[in-house]
Amino acid sequence: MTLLPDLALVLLILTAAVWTVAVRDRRDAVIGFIVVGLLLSLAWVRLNAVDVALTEAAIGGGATGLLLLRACARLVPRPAESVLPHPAMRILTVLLCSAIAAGLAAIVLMPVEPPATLAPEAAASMGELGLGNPITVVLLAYRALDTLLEKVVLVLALIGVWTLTPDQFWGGAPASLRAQQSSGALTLLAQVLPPVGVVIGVYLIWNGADHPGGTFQGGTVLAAMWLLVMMADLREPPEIRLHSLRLLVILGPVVFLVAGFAGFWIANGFLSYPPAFAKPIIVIVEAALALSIAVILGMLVAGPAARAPR
Amino acid sequence: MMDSGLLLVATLAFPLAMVVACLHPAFYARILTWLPLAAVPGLLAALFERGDSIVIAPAPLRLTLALDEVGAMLLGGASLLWGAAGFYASISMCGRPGAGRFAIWWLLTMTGSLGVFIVADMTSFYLVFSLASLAAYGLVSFEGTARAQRAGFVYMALALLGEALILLGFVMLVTAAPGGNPLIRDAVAMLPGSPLESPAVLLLIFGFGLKMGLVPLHVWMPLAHPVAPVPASAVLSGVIVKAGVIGLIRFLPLEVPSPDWGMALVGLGLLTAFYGVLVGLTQPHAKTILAYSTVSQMGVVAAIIGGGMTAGAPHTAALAAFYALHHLLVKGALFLGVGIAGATGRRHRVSFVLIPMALLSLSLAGLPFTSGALAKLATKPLFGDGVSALLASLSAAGSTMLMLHFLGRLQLLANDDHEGIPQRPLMLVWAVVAGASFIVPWALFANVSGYALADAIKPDALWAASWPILLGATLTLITTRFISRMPTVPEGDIIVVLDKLAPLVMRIGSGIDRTDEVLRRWPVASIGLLSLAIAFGAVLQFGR
Amino acid sequence: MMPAGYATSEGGALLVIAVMLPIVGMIAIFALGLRRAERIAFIILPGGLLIALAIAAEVARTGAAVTYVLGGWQPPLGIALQADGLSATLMVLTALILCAVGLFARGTFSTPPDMSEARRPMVFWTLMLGLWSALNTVFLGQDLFNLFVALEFLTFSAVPLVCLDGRRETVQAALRYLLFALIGSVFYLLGAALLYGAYGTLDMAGLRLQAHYNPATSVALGLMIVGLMAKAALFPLHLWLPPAHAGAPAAASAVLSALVVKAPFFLILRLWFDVAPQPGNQLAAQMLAWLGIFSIVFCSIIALRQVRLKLMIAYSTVAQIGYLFLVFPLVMASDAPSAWQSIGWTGGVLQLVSHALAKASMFLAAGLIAEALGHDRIDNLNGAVTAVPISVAAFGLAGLSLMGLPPSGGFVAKLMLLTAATETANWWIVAAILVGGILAASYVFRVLGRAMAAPKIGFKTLAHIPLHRELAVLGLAISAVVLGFVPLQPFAFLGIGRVGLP
Amino acid sequence: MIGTATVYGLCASGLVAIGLYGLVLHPTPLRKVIAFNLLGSGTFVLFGVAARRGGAAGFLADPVPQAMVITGIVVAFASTALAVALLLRLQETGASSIETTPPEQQDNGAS
Amino acid sequence: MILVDIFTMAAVGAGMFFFLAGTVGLLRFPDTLSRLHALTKADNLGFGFIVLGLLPQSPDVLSGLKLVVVWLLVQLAAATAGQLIAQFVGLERRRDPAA
Repeated sequence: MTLLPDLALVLLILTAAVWTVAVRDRRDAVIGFIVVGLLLSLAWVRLNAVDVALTEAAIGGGATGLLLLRACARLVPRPAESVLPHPAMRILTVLLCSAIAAGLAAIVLMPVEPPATLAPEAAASMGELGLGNPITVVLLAYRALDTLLEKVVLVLALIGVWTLTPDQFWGGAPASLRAQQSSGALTLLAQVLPPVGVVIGVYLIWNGADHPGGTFQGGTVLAAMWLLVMMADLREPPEIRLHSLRLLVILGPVVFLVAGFAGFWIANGFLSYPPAFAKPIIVIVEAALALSIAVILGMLVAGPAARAPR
Repeated sequence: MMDSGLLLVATLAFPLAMVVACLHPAFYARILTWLPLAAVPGLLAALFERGDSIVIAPAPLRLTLALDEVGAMLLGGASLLWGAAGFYASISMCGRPGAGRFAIWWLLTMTGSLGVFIVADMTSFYLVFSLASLAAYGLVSFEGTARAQRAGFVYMALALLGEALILLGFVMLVTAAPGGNPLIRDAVAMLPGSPLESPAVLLLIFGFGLKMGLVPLHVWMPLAHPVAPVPASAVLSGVIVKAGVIGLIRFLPLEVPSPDWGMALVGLGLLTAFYGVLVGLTQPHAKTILAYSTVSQMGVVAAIIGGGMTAGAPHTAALAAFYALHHLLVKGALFLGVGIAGATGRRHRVSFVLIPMALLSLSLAGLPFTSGALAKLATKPLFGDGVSALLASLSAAGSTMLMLHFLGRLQLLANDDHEGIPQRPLMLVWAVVAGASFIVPWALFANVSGYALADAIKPDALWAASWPILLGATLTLITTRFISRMPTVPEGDIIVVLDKLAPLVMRIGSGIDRTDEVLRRWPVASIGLLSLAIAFGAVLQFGR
Repeated sequence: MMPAGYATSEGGALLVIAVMLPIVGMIAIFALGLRRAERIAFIILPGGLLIALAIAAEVARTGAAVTYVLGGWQPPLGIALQADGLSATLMVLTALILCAVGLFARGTFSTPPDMSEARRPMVFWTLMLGLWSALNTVFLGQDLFNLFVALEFLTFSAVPLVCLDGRRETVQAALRYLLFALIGSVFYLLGAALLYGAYGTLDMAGLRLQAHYNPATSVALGLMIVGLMAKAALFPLHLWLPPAHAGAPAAASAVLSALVVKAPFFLILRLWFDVAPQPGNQLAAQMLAWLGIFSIVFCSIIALRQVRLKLMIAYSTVAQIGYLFLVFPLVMASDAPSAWQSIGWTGGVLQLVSHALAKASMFLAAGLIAEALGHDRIDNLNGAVTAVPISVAAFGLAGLSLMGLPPSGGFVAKLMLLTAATETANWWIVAAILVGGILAASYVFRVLGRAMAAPKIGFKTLAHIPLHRELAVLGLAISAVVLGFVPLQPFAFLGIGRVGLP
Repeated sequence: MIGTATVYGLCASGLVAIGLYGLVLHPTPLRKVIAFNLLGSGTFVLFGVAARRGGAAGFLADPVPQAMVITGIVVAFASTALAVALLLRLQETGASSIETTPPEQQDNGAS
Repeated sequence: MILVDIFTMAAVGAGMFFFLAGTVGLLRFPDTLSRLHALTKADNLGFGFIVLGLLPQSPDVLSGLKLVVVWLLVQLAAATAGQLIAQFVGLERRRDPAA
């Protein structure tokens, strides 16, 4: 009985997913994917993972969706769209995929008792840091290295995207994100929303220390505001050679690194914080990271430079 | 001796140093003139370093050089021929395009082929052995003609096959012996009774037999030896093949009587001996005939080793080496002689060419008072007096026929200038080698074979040496017309059969290409990925 | 479940620096890249080399693994970095090759004077440094999720290098590479999720203590190992490698072929020997070896049939990767007291190292040849030796190692594998090694024969190659040859800090 | 007894299967990328299941896997961004799929 | 106490009704504009009612404030989205009056 809503949600998710894969037109596919993303964030709430739910909604559904939609708009349709391989191959694939799914399902259906978990350990050490949100603690203390590397991965992704700039455009600005025809409503929104959005973003980051929310969620909201402004054509995407832009991109990683290395002197080693200052340090790092994430996400969506530098 | 073994090191280091020096253009330009010198340390070592040994790198690396009697004999002869041929080359190759390249291949090959006689540990042996066989490729394919390229290809293919067989054989030896890189002696001592004995011996016989040109692995020889420039042919046919001989000598447990292996080797050897003669008789070109004669002679050597193995006779190694030395010098002289003959006009032909060449040729057949007679006399005991001894003598008759055929063909080579005579230095160096081929065996005969020199000129010995020659001569007289009408067997005889397979191989190749084409399509590859994951998981779960 | 204890050992900080130093350099270039990319890179390169050597020395000195527990958070909750003998070896190898490649690339990726910043140098140097940090993390990581991040890190640095020149087939190759690598990552991550669900830890040492055969473990390992195979381009999952490695600029190809494909293999090795329940599963090991055998034979033949030099080398990489997968049954069947003392283990690692050196030098040499002749079609390489003699010589020396001819690391490696295979009576593996050697020799000689042939009429070299570049190539080739003088015995160093097998 | 976690575990397996299918069979890169994201989501949910089951010590769900998922989502987004940039660039160079032409037909790629 | 709860139930119920209506409209109405009409009307009202209903349940002022902010934001977003879609439709119409 209590499972009914979950079953319904799962059914919805799977249907949307099948539709996403099966539908012919790729724009529909992208929309399908966004729907899946939003439904998934509900699923995450049901899994008691509110932070993940926020992230999924913000990045999984939102940012990725935007990215894909933009790609759709810029791709010219091709006959190759509808061509699918030989039916025999399709049947084989279906069989193999379901075999793998069956394997996973089988394992899911026989959970270990008692459930394997690190929650007790995580709880035990949390006191030292004086932060309320265990996720944030894991991300910025226990597994800070993962988080740090993954920020670097973001920077690398940006470099990777920029690699695809034609040589003559290097240093220039990405293609404008403007919609076909400017719309009063959009412009209005782009003028009204950002202040609020920024406040909310900052709130998420600040709040993240103790309650659900944090770097990514906040950063993504900031990025969304920026993208909105760019789409409403109030601002052009910045030139990728700009020093200020570069500094903003690396601000987060640098602050994180500094905090990490500082650990050698002010605490016992790399990425360790003195209990007294743990919270302020972490919040500062998070703030810097969020800023960088906002910029990186924005630039990732904007894509490689498409105009020669002025 | 204070400088114990330094000459041995120099034997290898000196030619290599010359190669390195070639990085300097000035030296590279003049390399050809220095070629003869490269062999000098080897010669000195053979004279003064007998019984010395030196460890270049201590255990577990244990790179060791050692010069025993067997090694000394062959090293001496080989260095002599390398030096002489090098001198010949420095004149005959002078000013030819690519001479520098030739010199470098020459030096590398020489390092390897001298090395096989003096290294005492397995790894170093494999190193120098493969250096010799692979660098020789440069000499074989030097001329760059289509014929040379085909020869080079076949040579390379078989050489690589040989390498693989020998490597596996070595590995089997080493697994029997402890330690990373044992001395050859120790490894071979461990072999008898080890579980891998039979496969190891088989692999080694095939690997080294291939280098010696034992039937049916001889196909590369009649292609490779003739196409090279004259001095190169001389060393290829004279020295390089001895790498196989020394291989058998060093790696087969000769001291332990092992009748079955021994008889097998004898059989293979005699088969090769006669086969070489028969095919050789149909060949038109002088150098090709010599190549086939080498095949046949190496057969005899194999038979000698086999004979020794059967009985586990004590001196097998030395005797086989003695015979090999005789063939080394004579064959070298013969190949150089072909070059001389090509440069000599009709007028001086008989005096300059035919008489010495005749003596050399028949020496191969064991003409009394020649090195051949000594070699055959010394090795006779190893055959006992059964059928194999008779066959051995008959093979001498065969050689006679083959060499007479060769002399006949030699006529056709001639300088169009009637008066033409080869350059004096060439004559000189040729004379040196020819002379050595007579003198050196006489000098060594007594202490290699238990006989006194006097035994070599006893009537029965003379008769034993002569009758095969007379037989061969008469047979030639009888069959000469018949032979001249025999169809020419293409060079490398059975390789032709393999040529037939080429298109098939090509088809397989393109088939594999197409398969790869399919495998690299996205859906196929990713389906492969899924199936692999499932299969692997299943194996992990249930495959125990 | 008691977590395996890690304790930060002295010198452990070196590990952190080994991972972070390249990142610092990368960020520095990105921030103030304008014209300074190369200079910064050449500050970082020697520094990184020194760090790697210091770590190796520390491991050799203490005879135990060097460990660093990040932030003092004990795994499995926290993350630890650990350098045992094997990791240290690979880190030094990585540093050496990257330095050589850096020397090779010096000048070719420097910013032209008329621009404030150019795309290629900036991207090339940042990605190179990123790649380095990623590799070090892969070699040091002890936590499966941390290693996942490291793998992604690696992919993100490698993929853009492929399409540095933006030609169609390279972009295509890069996209293929990325997508296929992503499937691999997801498989790996799936496995990690299952393992976490089953054992509540992703720390290798912790898993080693608990792991036992059950569906979760089997499916997880199946997914992870096969996913890593896809990243290592083992036959038949090699679809992405040839175009990617052949299309990238020579300097990049060298690193991709020499190091990047080795990282996933290293992880398979660790999963197999450090995580999978012991005693290992013979059948599965045989399966891995058979895939290796197919790689060797199949891809060597294709390499032999290639028209373009770089494609030939790329296929040869797939073939040489195959040798690495022969290790599993050989090590497991050996009667050595522990896997790390078996000759197969040493042989496998030596094969990895020598192939890395040889292949790097081969790709660089091919690059120089292509620069000098303006093309890399094998059939008209005539005269290459007159144009770039040192490069051709380097190609030949590196070739020795690939063919497994003495004296060369490749020879010793293959000899060890051959010995191990003979001792354990794995005759198919023996056959594969020998055949692979012959085929390798054939395709190397095919190139050398061409390159050494006399130049055609009207032959002219397009570009003059500065000496330091050729020397960098030669240096790599020579080191591959020098490896041939290591003793034919199991290496104690490679066993340092590894747990013995029951 | 099937709990909430299990239901979503099955959902995860389903997503994985669907994603894989699209990733294997869809000819166009964009659809592959979308499919990859589905596949990724499935994987993350699997972590979520482990987290939910591991809820203890006053946490409704084990925080460690959640943190991993957050990291994973960001990495997946980065991959998507790179892939999208690549496929747009690919279109500019005039190719539509990632099926390469056989190497023999490629012109000489002097690096 | 009870009163508040009753109010909440009523308001939320109303909200849900409007949502239902809106969705039906979305599915049943003939053309884009009327669908849009149904949708926006319905969920503005519906959402408004729900927020209204929840307000008295909020533990403190801050979370109540949050609810209001959420409502405002949704209003803004919905309005803009509606605008854009309408504009797009208008564009289509101008392209071919047939539609």
